[in-house]
Amino acid sequence: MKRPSVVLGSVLLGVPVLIALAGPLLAGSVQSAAAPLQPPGADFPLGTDVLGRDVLALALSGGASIVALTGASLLLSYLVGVPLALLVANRWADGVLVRVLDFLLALPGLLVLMVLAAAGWRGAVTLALAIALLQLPAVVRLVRSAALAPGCRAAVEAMTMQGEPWWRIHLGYVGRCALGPVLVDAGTRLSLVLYLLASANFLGLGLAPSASDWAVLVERNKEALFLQPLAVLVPAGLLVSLCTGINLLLDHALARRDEV
Amino acid sequence: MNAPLLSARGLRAFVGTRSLLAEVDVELRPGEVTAVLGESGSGKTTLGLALQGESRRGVALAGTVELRGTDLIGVPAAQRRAARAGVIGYLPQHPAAALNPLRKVGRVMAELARAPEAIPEALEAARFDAALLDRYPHQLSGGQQQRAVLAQAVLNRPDVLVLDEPATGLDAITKSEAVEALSRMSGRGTAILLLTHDLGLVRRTADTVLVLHDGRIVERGQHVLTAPTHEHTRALLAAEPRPPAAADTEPAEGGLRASGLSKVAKNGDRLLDGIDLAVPPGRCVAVVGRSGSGKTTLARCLAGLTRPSAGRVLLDGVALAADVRHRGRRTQVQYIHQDARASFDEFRPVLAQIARTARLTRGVSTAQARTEAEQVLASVGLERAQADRRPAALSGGQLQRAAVARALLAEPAVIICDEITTGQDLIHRAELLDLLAATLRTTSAGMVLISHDLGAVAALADEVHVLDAGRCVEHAPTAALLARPRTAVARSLVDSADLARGRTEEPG
Amino acid sequence: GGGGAPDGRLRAAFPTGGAKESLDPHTSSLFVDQARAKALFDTLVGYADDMSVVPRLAESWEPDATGTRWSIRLRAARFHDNRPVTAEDVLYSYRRIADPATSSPARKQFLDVDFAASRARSATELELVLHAPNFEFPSAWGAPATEIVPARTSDFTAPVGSGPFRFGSFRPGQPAVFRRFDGYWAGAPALAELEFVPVNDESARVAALLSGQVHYIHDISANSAQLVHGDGRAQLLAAPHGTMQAVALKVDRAPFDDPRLVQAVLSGVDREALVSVALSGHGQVGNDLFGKGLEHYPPDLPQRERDVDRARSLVREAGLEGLEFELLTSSVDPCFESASTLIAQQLAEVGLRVTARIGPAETYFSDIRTNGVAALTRTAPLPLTTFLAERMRSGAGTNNYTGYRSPEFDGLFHRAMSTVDGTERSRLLGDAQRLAREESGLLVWGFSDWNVAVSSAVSGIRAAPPNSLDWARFERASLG
Amino acid sequence: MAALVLRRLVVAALQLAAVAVTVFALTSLLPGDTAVVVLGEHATDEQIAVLREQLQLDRPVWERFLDWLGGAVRGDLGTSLLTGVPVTDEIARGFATTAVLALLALAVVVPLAVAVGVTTGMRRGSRLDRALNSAIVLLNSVPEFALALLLVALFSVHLGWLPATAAGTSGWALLEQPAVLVLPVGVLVCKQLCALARQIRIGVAEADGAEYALHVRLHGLPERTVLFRHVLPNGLAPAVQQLARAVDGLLGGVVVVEAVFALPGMGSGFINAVMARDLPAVQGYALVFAATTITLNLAADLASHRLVPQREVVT
Ligand SMILES: Nc1ncnc2c1ncn2[C@@H]1O[C@H](COP(=O)(O)OP(=O)(O)OP(=O)(O)O)[C@@H](O)[C@H]1O
Ligand SMILES: Nc1ncnc2c1ncn2[C@@H]1O[C@H](COP(=O)(O)OP(=O)(O)OP(=O)(O)O)[C@@H](O)[C@H]1O
Ligand SMILES: [Mg+2]
Ligand SMILES: [Mg+2]
Repeated sequence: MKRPSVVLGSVLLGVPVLIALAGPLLAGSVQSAAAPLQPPGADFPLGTDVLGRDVLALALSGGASIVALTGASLLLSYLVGVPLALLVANRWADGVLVRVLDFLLALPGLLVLMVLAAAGWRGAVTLALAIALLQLPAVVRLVRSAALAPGCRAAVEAMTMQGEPWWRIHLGYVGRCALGPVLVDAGTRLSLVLYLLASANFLGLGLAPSASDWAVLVERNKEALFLQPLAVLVPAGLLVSLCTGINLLLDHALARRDEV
Repeated sequence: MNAPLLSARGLRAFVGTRSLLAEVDVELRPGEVTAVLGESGSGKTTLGLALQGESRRGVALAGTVELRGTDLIGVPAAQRRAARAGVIGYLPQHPAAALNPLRKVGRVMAELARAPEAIPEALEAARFDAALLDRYPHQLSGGQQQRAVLAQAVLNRPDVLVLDEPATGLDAITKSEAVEALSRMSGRGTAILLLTHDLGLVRRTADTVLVLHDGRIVERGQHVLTAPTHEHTRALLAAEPRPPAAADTEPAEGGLRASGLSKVAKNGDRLLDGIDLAVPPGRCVAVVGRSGSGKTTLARCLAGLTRPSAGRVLLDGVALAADVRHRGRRTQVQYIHQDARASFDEFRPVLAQIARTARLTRGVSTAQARTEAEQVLASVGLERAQADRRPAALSGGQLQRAAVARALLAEPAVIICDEITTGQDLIHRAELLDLLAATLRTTSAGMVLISHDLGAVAALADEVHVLDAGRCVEHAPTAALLARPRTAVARSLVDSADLARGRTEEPG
Repeated sequence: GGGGAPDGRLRAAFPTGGAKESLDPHTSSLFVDQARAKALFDTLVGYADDMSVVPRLAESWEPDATGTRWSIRLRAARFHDNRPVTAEDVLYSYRRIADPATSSPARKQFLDVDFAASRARSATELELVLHAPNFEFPSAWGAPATEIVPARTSDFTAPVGSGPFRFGSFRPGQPAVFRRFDGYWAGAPALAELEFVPVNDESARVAALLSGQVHYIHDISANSAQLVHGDGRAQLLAAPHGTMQAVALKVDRAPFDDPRLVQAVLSGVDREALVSVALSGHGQVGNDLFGKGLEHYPPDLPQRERDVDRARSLVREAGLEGLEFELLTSSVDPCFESASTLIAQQLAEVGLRVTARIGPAETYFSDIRTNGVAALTRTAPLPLTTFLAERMRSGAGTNNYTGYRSPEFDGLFHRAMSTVDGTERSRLLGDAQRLAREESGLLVWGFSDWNVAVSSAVSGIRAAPPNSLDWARFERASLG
Repeated sequence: MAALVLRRLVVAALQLAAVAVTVFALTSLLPGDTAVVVLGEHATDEQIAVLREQLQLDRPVWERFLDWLGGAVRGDLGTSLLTGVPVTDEIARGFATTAVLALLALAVVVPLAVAVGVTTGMRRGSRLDRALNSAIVLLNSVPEFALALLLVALFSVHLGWLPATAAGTSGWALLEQPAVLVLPVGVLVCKQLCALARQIRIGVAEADGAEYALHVRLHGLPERTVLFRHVLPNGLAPAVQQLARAVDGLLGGVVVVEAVFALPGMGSGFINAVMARDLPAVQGYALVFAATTITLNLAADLASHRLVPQREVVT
């Protein structure tokens, strides 16, 4: 459908991804070497951040880890959540699992992250797991609700009588029917997770607060928003571009699917 | 002769380079009933839609369709819909899909009605029970859904009515009543286009008949039924089910047995009440009854798709779980849905879906499964090229046959057919019945045949159960029942059926 | 925006503790509590900018020769209900502060007071008796949370004090409104009303000031200070010698029990760079001692400069090349995280592998007492003797973040406090500090400016360090 | 029906109990306690010990939990360690502020999301769709604080049209100063709009192609009716869940907005309680949040099922 959205989406997604991948090769030192919050100039084309680091170098080197970490958490929560929701959705609808997930949803996520930090589980892997777990209940609920109507179709009955394993029916057919809402959810959850990861850094979890990650940079340079806007706007812009690009491409993919 | 209300010239429909309709000219005149006959897949539904300027996804239209001075094909969708709103009433072939699952039918009816008084009149014309207005579509039987949509179609007294297989869900009694209603409407000046296989219906209502073959009109006029000239027309009118296979063997032991099946709906209605039924291997048991009498509910209980409130189902003496998902071998009892289209996965090609049966039941390789599927499909008259399309690109009758093929491929112990001949022309109907008869003979499968088509019942069934309001009111060998129905329901069903006349009456 | 204040009400925005606030001056711990207490109450003495004492309610005082018996004469001042401020009120207040049940942060200032022996000699004269000689005792009377309340006061929902403003309205977590007290002993304030507005977020305070919603904002970071500075609608009041910024190296445990490593770290840190980056230049370079610019600070100390070679060779000498340790930090102070990052980076050049570890802000200062080997710390200005007594002395207990214990230091300090002669006392304190500078493990890398900002409509407020008399003194302010 | 409700109530009670136990355990796992936090930077060991005893922090955790539980069962959530005020009072205070914000934000965001979702869903792939979609995704992915600060900078500091902060106003009194609420509600709307509108969009787009929609259109039903009665409800189940999450998020307190606009709501209340290790208060907030979440989930489930009436056949 309509090429402009693909072009726009690809550009918006492509720029940050390209920077994330190739940036680290081009980036200069991300040590603090100069006065903080310098405006753009000859030495520092994008100025310096609150730690006196080169914003350009930071922007170039800070994509990979945040993109990987966000991708990992999101992927994990959907890889677990979608099957869980589809396989549970029409079987024990009021079952134990859903109640357990509701309980998880009712737990304050902040507290969980703080305890993790305090207990010394601070690694990136823990963080990705924790964030995926915190997203899980919402993902399951959404997928479950999207799967309700398709799960009642005669096609499901027919496949059941064919002897198709139930998990295959639900993962395959019902899942496909529910794909739209799921992808849309993933698209919007992306930015949620991005900033959740960043704020977790400031609880002492995951990446170091001095890391050059885009999301961390945004948080780190918060107070400099008006003094050296580029220190916030450049990384934030890359993140926004990433999110917008992904969402536009998802839209396009979904529209394509419906057309065939 | 009065001026046509709607006239189509050079109407063409195509998918890519494939032509579904070629150079069709049709005129619909006030007070005239035009019937379109044609074998399954000949393009009737495509024509019905095209005459309203609509088409299924992927299908392109060309030519002109003029309705009160507007060319429905040349104008944008919004304008087209404005032009035809209230002027054309349409009953699609699959009425279930036309009903919003979230809305009670009465509510929608009220929305659509230009004047509230129109509703009772439309309900009367469509023979739709006003008590059902407060129901969601899924709470209606197949026939009731069809009549609900029919009622919507006639609601605002449209000038033109396009009815795609209007009689499929109707029992014989209701059908005769509907025929009268149609006649009344055409008497009032409505132009009616009937797209149907039902010769009885055509005979009783049509003023003029078109015969469609491969998207072309091969013959038209008032003479078609009486003196067909085209050989295809003749073939179409002449096909006959074979005489019933004599049930000379003693019924074998075992088979499917249901006892005391009852079902109470969530709203408290009794849909089934203490049904007992036995289907010995190799035997065919027919279930007949008026629309809404509980036939589908019974079939679904047997198949484990609806959980009965009481009673149980045994297969070869072993109790089957109430839920098919908990049954040991889920393929043992196959149910062919009344709405065949809804029973297919809309995303995958039909062939692939059908082949899964063989793969799953017998563990054959994917390629082997495809070959087997192609064979069965061929035996119901579906080519590979057709079956390789997604369900949306197949005609109603084609899908019905595909569903039968899917069930047969499972080599089940019991096969339950819910109105499988409604979408078929006589040729395909005969083919289908032959295939089922052969299955009964060659395998030990038992069969439950649900049908309003007493001809089919006569051709296949060994015995017949007559349902009325969820109870089995009569139960007798087929011949006995058709010859000497004992209860009033059975009698009126048999009497109204144009069993003898509709199908076998010789031209002339 | 809110615009000026036609009613002569000055609105001051402070971060507050939410619902946990009260107007009890003796339990005040936050700056907003102190500021409100300052408006409602008064203390016997106040601190000048260098933390030397200046008279307030106490007109004059003198110790006996042993430094254990202090006579104080009060000035004529009245509470808001028109009762005079008497010696009984002072004794009541100090007893209340010293009572463990009150849980006052100022309690430690009065631990040495023998209340049984202390007494009121007349309505305006009292005598305080100490268990041990202390010639710096008057400092205690000006510490935060030592306000004088009318005798027998225990309910502070609508408190009566002798300060420049009288109570108007207040509910915890919500604004407090105070009114001018015409009978104030130092002359009635110019303002008709004073309102304390709770705004916890720093950026919100700045926005509130710049948009004219409030006239005074407390405590802003160096970066916000820069922002305010560039805006014509507001005026930045930056007090130098604000807060000490330091790293506490725990000398009572490995690896910093090795003095060579301590020296290596002291030499390895670039204080100039830290001030210019972590404080954005809004501060002064430290010299590993608290209290630069305060009374008793040793004069003529050479500035410790970065010496990477010396540091490296010390590390090598100690055989600790490539040593890894964690530097505890948190978001308690806006400069901590930048500072820890920078220090880690600087020490890497010396051959030490330092990782900054963020801890929870709310329990940070209690955590670093026991945990870890190195931590960032800070201290607002207070009298130097108080600092040395509470943070360096062996008996100081938990507030000694570096675990420094030195009989020599203790002896010098004790002698100083028992010395009548001010110059000699200063000299002894100077010696003690020189000693501590080398051994205590406290690396003072800078002093951050103390920033508040006022709207340009406000006059009569000057920049002053926290805890000093002039900080948050609204009675001299007026709205132009 | 009554049995179902009863069962859900029992389950909800169990869930709340589980939340209570877990939150208590988690909070006790955090380093430090109220005594340390209250006394702050300059506390001595002795002071801490005294306060600990006063607050009964020296008793074992499980004992304190049982005490608390005993009270909670009787509807008494205890008193805050930090303030000595009953926890219910403390929560009620923040709740008013949060409720005002949440209700206003919802009152704006729901119709807006429907409007945007329907508009874009019906014109999938059009230029308008692209523009609106990019805009809402962009608003969603801009950091919340940046959005808030930029709005404040523009509308308060620069133009002076709107107050920058609530500056001391809180609770229901906020309603008397609507100007104060414009920016915070605006930020909340921007953040919540995307997920909701996009779920509605995809639902509408998918239902719009359905045959029943075509059918009623062929009948000439006005487009508005088609949209709101036939198309919209059919894609709504996921959007309803999303709405539940949005309401949950808004009622759970919106920390950034509360901070930037100096609005003391549930979000900052809870954070303060956690920071202060104020166990009774933390428990109180957690219970209120959990009850909200569970209630919303129940409501969303009921709505979802209402939106799929054909489900009754399957069970
Ligand atoms: N979920 C339901 N709730 C209430 N009533 C229902 C429900 N499903 C079906 N019914 C009613 O049960 C009766 C039997 O329905 P069923 O589908 O079995 O009829 P049928 O005999 O197959 O009719 P048809 O020939 O029209 O297909 C009908 O009157 C129908 O309205
Ligand atoms: N999208 C499509 N792509 C390719 N072929 C199509 C498509 N849609 C329909 N067809 C084919 O067009 C032919 C006509 O279909 P149509 O539904 O009009 O038949 P019909 O006469 O109504 O048949 P039936 O009586 O079985 O309902 C069928 O052979 C069908 O397979
Ligand atoms: Mg058809
Ligand atoms: Mg039926």
